[in-house]
Amino acid sequence: MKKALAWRWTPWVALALAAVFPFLAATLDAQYLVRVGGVIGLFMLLGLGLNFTLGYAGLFDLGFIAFYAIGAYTTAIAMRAGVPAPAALVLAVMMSLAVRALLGLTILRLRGDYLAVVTMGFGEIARLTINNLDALTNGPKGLQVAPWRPLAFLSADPNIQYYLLILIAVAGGVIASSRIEDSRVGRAWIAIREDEIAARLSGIPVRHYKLLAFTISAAFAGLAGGLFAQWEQFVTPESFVFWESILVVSIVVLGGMGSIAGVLVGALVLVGFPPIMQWKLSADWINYRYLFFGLILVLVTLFRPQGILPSSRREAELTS
Amino acid sequence: MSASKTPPARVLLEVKDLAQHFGGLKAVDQVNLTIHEGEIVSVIGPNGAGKTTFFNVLTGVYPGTRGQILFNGQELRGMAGHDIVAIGVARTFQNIRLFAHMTALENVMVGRHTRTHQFLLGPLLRTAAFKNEEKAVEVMAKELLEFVGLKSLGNELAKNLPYGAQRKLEIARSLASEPKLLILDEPTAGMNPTESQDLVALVRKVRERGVTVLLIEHQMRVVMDISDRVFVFDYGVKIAEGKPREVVANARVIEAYLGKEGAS
Amino acid sequence: MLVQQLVNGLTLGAIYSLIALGYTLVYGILTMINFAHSEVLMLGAFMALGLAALLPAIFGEGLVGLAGMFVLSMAGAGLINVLIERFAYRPLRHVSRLAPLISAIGVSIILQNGVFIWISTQSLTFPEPVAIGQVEVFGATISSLQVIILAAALLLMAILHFFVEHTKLGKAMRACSDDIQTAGLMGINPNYIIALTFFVGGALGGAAGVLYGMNYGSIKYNLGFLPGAKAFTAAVLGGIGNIRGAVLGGFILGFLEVLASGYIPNGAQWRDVIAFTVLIIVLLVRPSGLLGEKLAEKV
Amino acid sequence: MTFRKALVVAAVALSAACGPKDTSIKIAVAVPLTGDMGTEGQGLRRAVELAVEEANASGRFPYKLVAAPYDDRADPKEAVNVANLIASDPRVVAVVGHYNSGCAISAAKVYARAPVAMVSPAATNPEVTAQQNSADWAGPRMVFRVVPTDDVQGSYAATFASKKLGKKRMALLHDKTAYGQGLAEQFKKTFLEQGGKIVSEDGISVGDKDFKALLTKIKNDPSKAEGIYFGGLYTEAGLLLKQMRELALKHPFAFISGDGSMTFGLFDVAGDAADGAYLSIVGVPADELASAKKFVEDYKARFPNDERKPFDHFGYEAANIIMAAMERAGGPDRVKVIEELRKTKHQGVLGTTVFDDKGDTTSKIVTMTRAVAKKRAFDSVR
Repeated sequence: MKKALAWRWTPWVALALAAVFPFLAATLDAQYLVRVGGVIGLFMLLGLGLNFTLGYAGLFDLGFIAFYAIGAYTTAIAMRAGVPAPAALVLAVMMSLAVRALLGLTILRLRGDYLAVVTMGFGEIARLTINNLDALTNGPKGLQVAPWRPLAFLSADPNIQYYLLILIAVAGGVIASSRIEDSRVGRAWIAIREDEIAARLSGIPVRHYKLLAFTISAAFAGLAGGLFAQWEQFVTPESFVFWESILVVSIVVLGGMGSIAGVLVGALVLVGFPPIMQWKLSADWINYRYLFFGLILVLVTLFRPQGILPSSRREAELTS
Repeated sequence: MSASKTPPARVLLEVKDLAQHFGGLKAVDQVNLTIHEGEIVSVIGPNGAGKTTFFNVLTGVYPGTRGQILFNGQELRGMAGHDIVAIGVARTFQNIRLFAHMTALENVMVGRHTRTHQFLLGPLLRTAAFKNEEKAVEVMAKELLEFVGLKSLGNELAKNLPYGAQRKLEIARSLASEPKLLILDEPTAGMNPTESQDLVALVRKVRERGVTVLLIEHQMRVVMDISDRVFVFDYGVKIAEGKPREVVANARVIEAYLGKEGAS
Repeated sequence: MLVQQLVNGLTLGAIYSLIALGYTLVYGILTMINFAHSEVLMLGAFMALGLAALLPAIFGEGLVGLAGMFVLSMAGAGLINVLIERFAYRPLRHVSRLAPLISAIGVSIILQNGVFIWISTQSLTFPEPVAIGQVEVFGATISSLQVIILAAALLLMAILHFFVEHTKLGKAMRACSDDIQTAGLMGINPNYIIALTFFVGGALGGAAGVLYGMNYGSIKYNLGFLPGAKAFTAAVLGGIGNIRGAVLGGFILGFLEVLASGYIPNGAQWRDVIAFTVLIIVLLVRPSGLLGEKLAEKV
Repeated sequence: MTFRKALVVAAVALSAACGPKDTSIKIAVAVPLTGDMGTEGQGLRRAVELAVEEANASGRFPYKLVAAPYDDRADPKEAVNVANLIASDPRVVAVVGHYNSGCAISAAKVYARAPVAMVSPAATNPEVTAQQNSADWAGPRMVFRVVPTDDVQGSYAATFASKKLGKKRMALLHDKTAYGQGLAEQFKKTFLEQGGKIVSEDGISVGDKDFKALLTKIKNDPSKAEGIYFGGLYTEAGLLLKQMRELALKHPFAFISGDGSMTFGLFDVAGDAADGAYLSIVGVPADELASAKKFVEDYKARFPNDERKPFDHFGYEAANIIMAAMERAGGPDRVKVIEELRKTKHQGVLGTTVFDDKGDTTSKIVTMTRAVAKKRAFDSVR
C-alpha cells in the first residue's frame, strides 16, 4: 500500500522538479540542459503519440516523423501567412490529424511489417514532397518563422519559455494518455494489440479503433512539430529524415511498449544521451558518440527486452 | 430425422441452407438447423467435419458462401463480427484467445464493450457519467469472475492463469456482453474429468441466467450429460440431429465416427 | 534509349534483388526485419576492398583473383551475420517481436560508426575488376561491368535456388521457414538452421556489397543504408519471406527507378516518391505482396 | 542486477572518456563529425586544428588556443543543441561553422543571443547572413561567411560555359540541397541571360548512386545537350562522371560543377573518368598564391593519411580570420572579437577577405579549373 502511494506521487514530484529546473539551471551551470530538456520533451510528445499506434494498438509505424514534419511546416506556413502563433499550432494539429486519418483509411488494412514498410514509404514521400515543392515550402532552403515568445513574463530566455511550454504539453499528453488508456477505449486498443480476432468477437469494432489510435497519434506529433518550428524559428526538410522515425520507435519499444512512464524514460535516455555526451566527452571521444548510442540500444534491449519500464496493469480492489 | 415434437420455446437461431466454401472445398454445406431459446445444444462430429468453420460463419469470421442465419429473425450474414456481438451472440475459442497481457478482470471488462458507451471525451474529462459507467463495468466484471469461480484471480495477467481458469475466463468475458446465445468451441478440450464436470456445471449455470448455449464438444460423456439436443456434422454437412440418446443410436452417426464396418 | 534504360534497370535490379534475398531469407525464418543487413552489405564491400589489395599476390590477377575475392568476402559477410544473430538476436528470440528490431538498429549503428571511426571516414576507391570495355547493342552502350554484375547476380540466384530446392540443408531451411516448431520436432536443430540462414543471407548481402563497390567504383561507411532500405522495400513488394518474390521485387524496383528518372519530366527528384507510391498501391491490392502467400489466421 | 552492472560499466567507461579540465581558450568547430556528412566535417575539423596549432606554435597568443570540435550531424536540431552548448561555455571565443545552411541558419539565432561570432566556411544559402536584416533578429550582427554565396560561382560557371566553351544548350542537375540547388539556379539565370538554353533540369538525392537512367535520358534527348552543370558535392559528381564515361558521354560533352566537387575525393570516386571535368573554385588557385600553397603543403604534412575536403581551406581561413580578430581585440572577448571581425581585411589562402555589411565576403574571384586524373590535380583554365 505504501509503495502504491509513493508511486502515485512520483509523477507530480517529477513534474514539479522539471518545472523548477530551468530557473536553477544558471546557478547549476547547466543552461545547456534546458535546451536539451526541451528537445527531450519534444520527443516525449512524439513518443506519447506513437504509443497510441504502436504501444496500445500494436500497429507498426516507421514513418511517424512525417506528422512531426507536417505539424512543423503547417505552423511555419500559417505563421508566414499571418496566422497568430497559437492558432497556427491548432492548425498544425488539425492538419496532422486530417492527413493521418486519410492515410489510415487507406493503409490500415495492411498487417504487421507490411504496414511498417508502407508507413516508412509515406515518411519518405512526405519528406521528399516537402523538399521538392519549392513554391510552398521553399524546398531545401527552408522557411523562416517569426519568433513567438508566449511566456516572456516568466523568463527572457526563449529556451526556458519553450522548455516550459513543452513541459506543459508533455504533462497534458501524459494525463490525456493515461486517462484514455484507463478507459473503455484504451482497453479496446490493448485488446486489439493482444488478439485482434478475439477483440472483434468481444464486440470491438476493430477497424474503427485502429483508425482512432492511428489518428490520435498525429495530434501529438503535429503539436510537437509546431512547437519545434516556433522554437527554432526555422524549418528545413533535413530535420525529418527516416532516422528520426526510427528514433521514435526505439523510444517506445526501449521504454516499454504501451507504458507511458516507459516512453518518458525512453525519450530521456535516447534523446538525452547524445547531447550529454557532446557536453561531457572530451574532443578525442566526440566521434564515438553514436557508437556508444548503438551500444546502449543493444545492451538495454538485451538486458531489458520488455523495455526499461514495461507497462503494468492497474490493479483493482478485489475484496469488496 | 428431426425431432417432431412441439417446439419447447421461441426460435432463437434459424440457419437455412448455409454454406462456406473455400475454393473447391465445401467446409460447410447445406446446413439447416434451428435453436430455441433456453436450450443447450451440442455440435459433434469427427475432426474436419466443419464444426468450427460453422461457428466462424455464425460469428462473422467467415462471410459464408450461401444461405441465411436468422437470429431473432435478423440476418447475421454480412454483419461485422462486433455487430453480431452487439445483437447478442458471443463466443469462446477452441485455442484459447485471451488478452494475454491484461488482467483477468480487464479481460472481462473488454467483453463489456458493446454494452458501454463512454468515448474519448468522458475519460478525458473524467465526467461523472464516465466514472459511473466504469464503476458499473468493474462491478459487473467482478460479479462475472465470481460467477465462473475466478474471484480471487482478478488481478492476475491472463497469460499467468492456469489452463482451466483461462477457459472459464473466456466464458466470463463472453458473458460480459450479455449474450442471448453463447457459442463455446470445445470448452472442455484438454481438461481432466473433474475439470470437465466443473465446466458442465458452469454451462448449466449459464443457462440458468437465461442464456442459450451452443457448443462443440468431443467428450461424449459431457455431450450426453449436458445437451438438450445434438447436431452431428460430417464433411461439412449436418447428418443428424436429435436428443443425445437418439443421435448416438443413429447409424449414420456411428458410420461417420467409426467407418462403414462399425456401422454394420 | 529504351534498350539502354532496360539494361540500366536490369543491373540496378540485380543488386537490389541480391540484397532483398538477404532480408527475405531471414524474415522467412524468424519474421524479423534484419535491420543490420545493410551494414553486412557495407562490410562485405570493405572486406572485398581489403582482399583486393591482398589477393592478387596469391591468386594472380584476373578472374581467379576476382572469384577468390568474391567467395572470401561472401564468407566473411555471412559469418558476421551469423555472429550478429548469435549475440544480438538469439537472446531475444522468444521474448518479444520488436526487441530484436531495436537490437538490430543498435548493431547497425555500431557497425556503421565503427567503420567510420576505425577504418575510414571517407570514400575509398574500389578497384576496377577488369578493364572497362563497352559494347553497342541495339543502340545501347553496355559496359563489361554491367555484364559481370548481371552474370554474378544471376549465378548466385541460381545457386541459391539449387541450394534451397535440391539440397538437404536447403530443404531443412524451407521446413523451418514454414513452421519452425514442427521442424524442431522433426529433428532439425532450429539454431543450426537459423545460423545457416543468416550465413546464406549475409553472404548474398556481402556479394551485393562487392558488386555495389564494383559498379559505383567507391565505397563509404554509410553505403549500406540506402540500398538496404530500398531492397527491403523490394522484398516487401515481392512478398516478404518469399524468395522468388524478393528477386521479382528487386527487379521491379530497379526498373521503376530507371523509368521514373528516365522518362518522367523532372522524374529524378520524384523517383522515390513514385517508387513508394507504387509500393503502397501494390500492397493495397495485394496485401501480402506480389508473390506472398495470404496469411489465413486460424480461429 | 546484471542490468545495474552494465550501467555501472557504462558510467565508468564514460567518465574515463571525459577529459580533464583545462583553461585554454577555445575556437569551436561546429560541423557534422558523424553521420552522412561526417566526411566533410572531419576535414573542416582538421583544417581548423591546423590553423590553431600553427598559431600556438607562432607564440602570437599569451594563452593556449584549442580547436574544440562539436558534432551537429548535419541535423538542425543537433546544431541548435551544439550552439546552446557553445554559447554557455565562456571559454569559446568564436565559432567556425556550420557546414549545412539549415544548421547554420538555426544555430546563428542562438549565437546572436549570446552573442558569439559565427564564421561559416561552407553554408552558402544567402539566408544565413541575410536573416540578420530581419526585424526579428535578436542580437548584434555576428554572422560572417568566408565562402561566397551561390550567385558568384553559379554565374561565373554560366559565363564560362557560354563564352569560353561556346555551349548553347546545357542540362542542369542538382542535389536538391540548399547548396546544390542554389548553384544550379544561379547558373540557369546567368546562362539564360547570355542567350543559352537549359534543355533539362533534374534534382537528385544525396546518397544516390545510380544516375545511368538520368544520364541516358540526357544523352538521348532530342534537344542534344552539350554538357551538364551539376550543383552538388564530389561524391555524386564523381559517380556522374564515372557513369557518363560508361555511357560514352565524352568530350566535347562538358561536365561543369562548383567547389563542392573540387576535391581529391572526386578522383577516389570517379577515377580516370574525372579527367576533363570543369570545376570552379572561389579565390585564387593554390598554386598561384604562396599562402595557399603553404596551406596545401602543411595540411599534407600534418595529416598525411587524410586528403583535403572541398571546404577545408575555407575552414582554415575562417579560423585564421577569427584569430586575427582576437589579436586585434587584444584578448579573447566575444563582443570585441565580433567588432574586430567586421573590420577584417585578411590576406590568406583565399586571397584578400573583406566582409560586407551583411557579413559576406566581398571576394568575387572565381577560377575555373580542369581535373587531371593522372596527376590528381586541378589545373586552372584561362
